[in-house]
Amino acid sequence: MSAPFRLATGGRIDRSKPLRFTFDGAAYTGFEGDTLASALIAGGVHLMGRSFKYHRPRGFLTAGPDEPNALVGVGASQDRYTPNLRAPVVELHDGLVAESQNRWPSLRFDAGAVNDLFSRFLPAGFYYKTFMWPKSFWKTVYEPKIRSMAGLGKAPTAPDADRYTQVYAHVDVLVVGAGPAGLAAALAAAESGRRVMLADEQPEVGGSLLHDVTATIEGRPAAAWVAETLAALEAKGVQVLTRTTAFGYYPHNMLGLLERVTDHYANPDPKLPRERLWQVRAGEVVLATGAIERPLVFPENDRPGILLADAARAYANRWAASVGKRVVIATACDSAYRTALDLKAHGIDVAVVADLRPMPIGPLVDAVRAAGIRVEAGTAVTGTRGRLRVRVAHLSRLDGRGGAHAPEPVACDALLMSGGWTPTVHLFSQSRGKLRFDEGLQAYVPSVSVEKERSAGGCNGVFDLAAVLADGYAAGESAARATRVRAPASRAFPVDGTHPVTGGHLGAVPHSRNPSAVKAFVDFQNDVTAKDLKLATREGLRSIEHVKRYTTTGMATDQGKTSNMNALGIVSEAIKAPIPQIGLTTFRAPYTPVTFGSFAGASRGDLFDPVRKTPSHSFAVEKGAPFENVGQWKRAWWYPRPGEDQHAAVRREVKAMRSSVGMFDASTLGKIEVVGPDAAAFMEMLYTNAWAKLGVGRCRYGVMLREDGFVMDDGVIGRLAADRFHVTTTTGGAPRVLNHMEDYLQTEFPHLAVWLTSITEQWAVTAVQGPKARDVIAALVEGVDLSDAALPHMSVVECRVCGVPARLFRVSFTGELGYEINVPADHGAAVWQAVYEAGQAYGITPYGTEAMHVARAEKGYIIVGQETDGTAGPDDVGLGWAIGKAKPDFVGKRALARPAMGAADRKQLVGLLTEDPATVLEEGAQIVADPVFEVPARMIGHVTSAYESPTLDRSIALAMVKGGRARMGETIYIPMPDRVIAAKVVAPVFYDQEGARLNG
Amino acid sequence: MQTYSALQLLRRAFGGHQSWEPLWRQPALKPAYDVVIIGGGGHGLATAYYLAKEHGITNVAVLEKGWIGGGNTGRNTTIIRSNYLFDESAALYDHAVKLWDDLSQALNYNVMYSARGVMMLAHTVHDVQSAKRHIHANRLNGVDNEWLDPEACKAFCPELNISDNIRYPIMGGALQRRGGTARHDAVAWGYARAADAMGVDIIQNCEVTAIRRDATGAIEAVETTKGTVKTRKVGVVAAGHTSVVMSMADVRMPLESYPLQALVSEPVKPTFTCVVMSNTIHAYISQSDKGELVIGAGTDAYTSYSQRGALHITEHTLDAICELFPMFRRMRMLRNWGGIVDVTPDRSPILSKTAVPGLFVNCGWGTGGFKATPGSGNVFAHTIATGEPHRINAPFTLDRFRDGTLIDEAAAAAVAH
Amino acid sequence: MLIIRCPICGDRPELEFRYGGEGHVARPAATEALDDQTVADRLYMRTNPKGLTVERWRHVHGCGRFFNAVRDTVSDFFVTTYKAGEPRPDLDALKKEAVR
Amino acid sequence: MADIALKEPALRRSVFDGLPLASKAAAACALEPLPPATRLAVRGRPGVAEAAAAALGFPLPTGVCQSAEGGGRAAFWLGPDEWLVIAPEAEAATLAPTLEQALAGVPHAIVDVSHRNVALTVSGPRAAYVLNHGCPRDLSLSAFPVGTVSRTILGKVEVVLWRTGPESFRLECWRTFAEWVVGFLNEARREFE
Repeated sequence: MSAPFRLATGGRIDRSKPLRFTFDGAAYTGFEGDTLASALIAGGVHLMGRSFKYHRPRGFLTAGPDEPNALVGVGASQDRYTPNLRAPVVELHDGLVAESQNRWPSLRFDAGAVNDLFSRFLPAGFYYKTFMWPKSFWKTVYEPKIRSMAGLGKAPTAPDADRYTQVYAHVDVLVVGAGPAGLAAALAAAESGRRVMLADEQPEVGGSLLHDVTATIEGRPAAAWVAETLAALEAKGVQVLTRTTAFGYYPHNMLGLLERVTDHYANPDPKLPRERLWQVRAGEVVLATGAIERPLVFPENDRPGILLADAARAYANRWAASVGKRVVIATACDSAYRTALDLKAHGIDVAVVADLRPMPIGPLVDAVRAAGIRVEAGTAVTGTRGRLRVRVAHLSRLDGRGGAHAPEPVACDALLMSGGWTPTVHLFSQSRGKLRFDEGLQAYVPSVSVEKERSAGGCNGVFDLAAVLADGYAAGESAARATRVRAPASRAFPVDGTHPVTGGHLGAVPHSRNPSAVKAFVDFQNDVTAKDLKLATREGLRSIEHVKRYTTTGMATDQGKTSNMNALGIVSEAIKAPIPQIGLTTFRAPYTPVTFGSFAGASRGDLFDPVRKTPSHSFAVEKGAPFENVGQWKRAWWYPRPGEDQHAAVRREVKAMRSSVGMFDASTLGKIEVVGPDAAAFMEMLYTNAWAKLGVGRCRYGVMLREDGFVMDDGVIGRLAADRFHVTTTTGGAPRVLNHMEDYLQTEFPHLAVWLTSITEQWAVTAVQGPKARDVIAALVEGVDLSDAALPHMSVVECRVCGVPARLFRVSFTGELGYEINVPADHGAAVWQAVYEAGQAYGITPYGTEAMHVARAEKGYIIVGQETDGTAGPDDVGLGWAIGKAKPDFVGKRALARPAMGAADRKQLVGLLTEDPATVLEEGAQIVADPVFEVPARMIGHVTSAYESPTLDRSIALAMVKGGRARMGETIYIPMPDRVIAAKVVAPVFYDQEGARLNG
Repeated sequence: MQTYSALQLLRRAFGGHQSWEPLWRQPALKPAYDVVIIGGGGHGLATAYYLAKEHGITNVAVLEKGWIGGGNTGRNTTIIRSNYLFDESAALYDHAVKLWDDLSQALNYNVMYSARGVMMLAHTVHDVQSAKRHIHANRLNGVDNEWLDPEACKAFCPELNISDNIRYPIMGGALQRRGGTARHDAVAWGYARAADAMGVDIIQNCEVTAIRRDATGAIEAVETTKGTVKTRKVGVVAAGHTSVVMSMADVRMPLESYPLQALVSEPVKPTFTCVVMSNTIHAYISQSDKGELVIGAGTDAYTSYSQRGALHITEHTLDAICELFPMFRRMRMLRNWGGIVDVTPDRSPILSKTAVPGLFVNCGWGTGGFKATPGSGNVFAHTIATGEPHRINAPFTLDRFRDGTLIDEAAAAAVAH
Repeated sequence: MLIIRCPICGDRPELEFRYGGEGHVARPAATEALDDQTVADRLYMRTNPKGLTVERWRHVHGCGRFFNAVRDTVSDFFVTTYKAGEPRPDLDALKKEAVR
Repeated sequence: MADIALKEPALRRSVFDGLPLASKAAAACALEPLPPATRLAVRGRPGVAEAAAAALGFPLPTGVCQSAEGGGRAAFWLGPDEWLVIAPEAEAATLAPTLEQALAGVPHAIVDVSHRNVALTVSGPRAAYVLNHGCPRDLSLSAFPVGTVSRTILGKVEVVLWRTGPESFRLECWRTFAEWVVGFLNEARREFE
């Protein structure tokens, strides 16, 4: 398809590099350097999408990221499809596939447009006032309808095929924005030799200078000056990031930057990330983010072909794309006159410049008149015609009394408007800097800084090019010197071919039409009109935040970049309060939308969270063991034999372990070495038990409480020497316990000479459990008398196992004769293998965490986090014996004395035996005292652990029951959805109550 | 009160919508009130509404430092559910859910309560045990909550990634079908409009500067930026600022105020029909009526009143979302904001009288206050009106921290949202 | 991400630290002399000020030390940090510097 | 077969076995696993730093984030009373006792963590940039000069980073995190393939 609106000459496009692309299935051609918007405009396309609420036809409004209307979905396949992209910032590449949004069946004929006909019944907030009857219709009819009408693009349906990376950077000076102010600032900062980073959201630096074809700086055309300056900056080592948006200003001068790395390539290099999220810590920041042109709020100001004046100038000068053949310009600001001159120079017919101001003056105005362009002062556009493209603009002379005279229709195919400029203070405001309303500029500008930053140029309310450059340079100098004081720039930039611009308008444009019959749009995308805002104020919403939320003005994907100030103007007029009194809605991050994936970065799949594997992990893999996630650890769950399911495997593992011997990988248990002259004294404070008298070589089960008296952790602790304890913790609890210990050691007991070292990963632990355990390890252990007398239950010895240094514990979490062999982790796999081989003679059986859980439950050993839930005291779970009553103090002791901790009806650990031995209770099931109950039932406890016990050949369960220990022998009831299960309360030890099997 | 209905909308449309009355008056602060509510958020406005509606106490002022609904009410992710573990919590939150059900009709204001179903995912054996414990307890408390295996989770939420090749594969989920969302602003505005219609004065831009007590120590007046108000009863419903307000009456609170972030994506056509929460990998998500994906997570790490969060918290939230919903990886964050949530040691709220006669406090909702708004206001109004707690909020006293009778939802389930 | 000045290591990124709650909170020693209210106050009651707060941090991924900090909870700027065991500073005196 | 186990000391298996360390990106940033070493966590009251010299041949560094080297050994300052001493694997059995002797006069703690940590070299012109994908510290030569050693964060893992040259770092982490660290650094340096 040809490009009828492509200007013959000029522009920064490479006409030697044509690019083919499609929009809604139709084929077009653009050039390298084009955006999707400029290429379509060159192709004569202005109908780009449908608005959010009324589905009105919409075209381009801007040439930048502030675009509210021309949103498209881009991507040939769902795994690379992105909705809601702004056409003016989508760089063209060959083969690009774009489609319009929010229309059905087609963009030209959109069924949703019926809303526009009924718009009078859909004022702001209409949905709060209706859809309430009949009640059931909300969920079934109204809401689904509202939802299907809302939304813009379609979310992709396939997983994203691209990758994203994140990187931290540190610079002395970060300059945001590479327009004239930013370039000058970077120059100044670079000359000081500091580390400087310059970031700009556009593909090339230069900002507004890229479409200024008349200005000269230091005697050179603006574009040439930009090129030379860029070269100078790079020569000085400035890091220049293009296609990089500073989207967020976070505390302590941390800025978030999003670099778009590959979206502009037809065939991206797969090793490159699609986007790179920079987290930049800057010593000093220069904000040079420019300004945004405001639309004029006149009736029917939203038709395709109605654009901002400077956008039209940019399309013509930068991309050689003409927005029309015959344009009308409506303005309240001088800058539109530059557009008039430039378009005329391109041979475009400028029918008339209608200026709201009664008496526009100045060199630009004179130049336009001199160019023979008709200028109408004190004149407004009071209406337009044209369904899918503006055809006619109605120009009316203002009567000076808030109304307008009869309109003069002027034919045109483009209507360009300018309501003046709004400084882009988003990042400044995010930094918590204080804004002030400048009456002269009729704009909010930066006032008091909070972070180490300063604004320069347009975002600082400075608009004259020479002043902008000087302002930027001064800002760069002050940043380099890390000072708040802005000395006058030590360097001036002589400029020519440009003129200062003044003027602007906030709020609605006067007209004499029936206000309730016309739509003058403020927020284009969300279809918020001047009358919606007035309605909101009539309904008593006076805070601008209320108005915003009620009308949704400023809440669209452009976040009010083009609409907020006009909305303020209208509200200010409506409630007769000056703008500064109304305030401003908060600027929230991000400045423009940021891809979820870039926040996630590499954190996906196996990198989402570390996968911690024990040294014998591969053994379990070879045996086909499924793994259980416990914290970050992977633990072998059971070791199935061919044809075995979980139940069969676990049953076999427990039986084998009890009848002969089993082996279990206990490496994940947390381990902390507590060393120092005061080690015992420290242990006395951190654990409820007594430690001072524990003999060297002996072990003890320790209970750790939080200061509030609830059980925090437990584990077996061995004393290796007078001043050395080997502490074990639960697998998940290790980091928490170490931090808890360090906390008390450093802040409460700093006088104690003792130190804590995590040794969880130093030692691989093979637990060998069962009557034959001693026989199995005997062959592997050097120089240790393993007899019960020499190495009784609950003792520890340092020795060599399989020729490597080891800590051999005689401990049991199964109730059987048991050992835990600790060896340095790199030897873990070999020692595990050696034990496995040595055990073959006894049919040694590796067992997983499930069998371990069953075995310990048969013995009534609790698991912190399963029997306890943070509301259980030590006595509740039957650990009263482990509390050193005689001890003067330990962490949590005083809290245990609180009334509720001793209450008779506290939940206590008990065992449960179901009347039907075949019935296995469900963990988490609730317990009632009376099988007959009404909902809500009075619950007296819950099942914490429940298994089929291979050893007892019946089901067993542990439970926390109110006053449980007083209920021994009672029958309690477990209501399930389909039935009520009866069970007898018994002691929580089901096997070998006297513990005979542990000894001998 | 001007009735809202389709018919009214139609009628007034022909009048160019000129004749809609203000949602509420802009009254001047009177010198004295029977009850002063400090805090014009959802809970405070609901309290005022129920004081007037159910207890006939209409001489009430709601004092709001800024604009009503501008705190956590207008900043939260609007999740509504009642499948809490302990009887006390379940009763409180389910009381709220019952009121949510016809709140729009009661207020004649569409708060858009939408029972889309809230699914809480389990990723570990411990999650499963905890979820099952909740489900059993909920069933016996008459609260709906059902267990779904991974395939059923996928059927309920087709976007969900239930494959084994994610770091923490989904082992199932607990679904409360009555759970859902509502329109947060509408809740504040609906309660305000209805309370105002019954005579309650809603005073915005009115900051409380002091709470005065008489010789006996009882409440006698409240000083504000708009003057002094005499009153014998003050209800503090200031969410994140509760500690600050209570300190004016020399009452120390078991509270810490943390930043809580939330974010929304750009609006898209309906793609996500339910609410999904994962406490193990810390994220929750739903889609608003506007089409935005509404996403939240746990609190930031340190106490703050700055109302903004850290970038790395957003990262953790979104990496979790992208892991569960890989097709949303290309969606884009449109808006990110922070609220201030007041957190108690046991993660359960406080709805209680205090040692100061006439001073009542409603706080400590942490990250989950929005869902309780109607129930909270309802029982707190009872407490203020009668001077004694309603059966439902009786356990949620300040004294429980002294006695050790905590209601530790967090410890019991690691559920904080 | 905040920058936090570890009294030992100097300025470091927030990610290296773990927040430790309100500072200078006395531990309830195991003496029955302490009544339950006092125990509860020490366990649970917090100042939670809007403005300058005294809090604990641990440079857990650095030198490992716990230390105290004075931070403005409105701006999140730190006024000062000091080693554990050092006396609580005079906040009123610090308020003047609290600007940043 | 049991006897065999006694005759042959159990073999070591490195966590780096089978991890993808080779890469086309090596020219920009190379990952090199370091051999097993003797590692001691040394803690103690003031005085240990000087006393240690008798065993190490040099005192423990007392400056923040300082390192000291000599005789094939290195000592890292990790905290005001915390050091990590690294020596050849051959000293596994001997170093701790010698150090115990040297420190006898001062309250102290020595714990063997030889197998807890593993180490790899991250080197090349883009080494710092690659590390900065997960490390929030300023790794420029001016802020993190050669010889600096510090415990810090790499993404979701705690590491000890020792700058051994302008373009080379020794990275120590706990053994089970090595797989994640290698995967993360590979992802970060992929753009240089």
